Amino acid sequence: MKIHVVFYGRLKQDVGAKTAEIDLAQDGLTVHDLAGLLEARYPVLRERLGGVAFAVNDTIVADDYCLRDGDEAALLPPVSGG
Amino acid sequence: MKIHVVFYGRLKQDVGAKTAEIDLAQDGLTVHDLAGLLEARYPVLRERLGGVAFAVNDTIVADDYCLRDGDEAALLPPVSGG
Amino acid sequence: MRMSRWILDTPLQLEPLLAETEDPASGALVIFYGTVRNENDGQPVHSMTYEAHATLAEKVLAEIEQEALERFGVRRCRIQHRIGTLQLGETSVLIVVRAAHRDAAYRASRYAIDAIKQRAPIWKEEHYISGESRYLDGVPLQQKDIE
Amino acid sequence: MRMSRWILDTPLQLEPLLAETEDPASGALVIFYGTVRNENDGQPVHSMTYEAHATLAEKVLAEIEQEALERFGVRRCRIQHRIGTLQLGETSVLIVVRAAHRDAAYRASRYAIDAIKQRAPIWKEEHYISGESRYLDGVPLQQKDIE
Repeated sequence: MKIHVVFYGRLKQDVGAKTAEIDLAQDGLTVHDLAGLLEARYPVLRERLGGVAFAVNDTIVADDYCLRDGDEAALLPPVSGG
Repeated sequence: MKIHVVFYGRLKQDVGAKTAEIDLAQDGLTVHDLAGLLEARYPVLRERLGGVAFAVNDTIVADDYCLRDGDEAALLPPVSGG
Repeated sequence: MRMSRWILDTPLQLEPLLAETEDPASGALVIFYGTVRNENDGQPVHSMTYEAHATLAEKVLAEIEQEALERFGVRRCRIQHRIGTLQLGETSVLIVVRAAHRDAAYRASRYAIDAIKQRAPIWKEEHYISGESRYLDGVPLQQKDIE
Repeated sequence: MRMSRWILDTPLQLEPLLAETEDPASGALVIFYGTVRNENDGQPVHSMTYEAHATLAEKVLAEIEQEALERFGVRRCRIQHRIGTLQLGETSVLIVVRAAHRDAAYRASRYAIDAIKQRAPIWKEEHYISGESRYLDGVPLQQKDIE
């Protein structure tokens, strides 16, 4: 399965990229699993992910949400709009 | 002494005039005295004056304020601006 | 009828007040418009006539502006009230407040409109679709409020 | 970058929102502008860049508008947030609320801006006169806030 990952706000700066692709042989990846994969790839995220929400296809989802092939997963750090 | 009286808001409607002149032989008229003279001239004011403030020369004054010849006394009913 | 910084007999305009109050240190701008609405207590309204004791009203509105600045620490406060006969939707009062942060701006704006309704020597007469007119009940002015 | 009813990458304009929300039954209009100010925590600010998760932000701003209508009984509520790089004094967020009476209008406006700051997926990066830039600390999004 392929997951398209998008980093927002300071995360984009932290990882040095706006997007990333996750490409796995197996299916059944949860958001929690995805977070683990991203931490492994970008160690800088370890201290960040505590305050980060995940949105899949424009909905904020829980840690146990099951990703599907082709999903877009957005990493949303603490917000500061207004 | 002469006092120029101006009626505001519904008082203008009540007495049927925007202004009135008070012309007296003696001096030393207080706002309280003026209210009495006006009630005598316009009985309709009796039920109104409880909520009315008096302004003399653009300052709201107390009942015992001593009027001077030529003063303008404005009768200000309860307000409803905004 | 006369024009001043506070009491006008022509339509109130936001743009000049925004220009007058421009301020790079303000991050919040709260604007309040009071407008003539189409009914009151269930009676269809046709229009509204506002009358002021203009010189005293100007003094009171200037005082309220000053109080807003001092009590809430906002950076700008300007108030204008219109007099004369207004049609539905027209603006009777306009308040512009600028502050570093939003909390002070909202509080000062709210303070200003509440104080205007309590203390400004202004009266309104509602004209109804029925043809009748009525002065609205109001708030008695207090000597201490103004001096 | 895209245009929508809620998220825009061009200067926010009051007039179209006033026209869109016109309402003869409203007697109170409260407008809030958030603007870029010239300092933060004592550091002189040069400009500010706003970024949004646009589709999610639009959903959230539309929800906040709806909540303002329902919770406070106001008659109109429109919110727009700008993205991109803004200069000092430019408007990042604009909220227009119309209600029959002022109390509801003020409360709904305040509710909307507070909710935006808590729940809208929008981030700002401050650029300082010194040449440095910094993402501001923010509020973690909660799943329940949005779903």
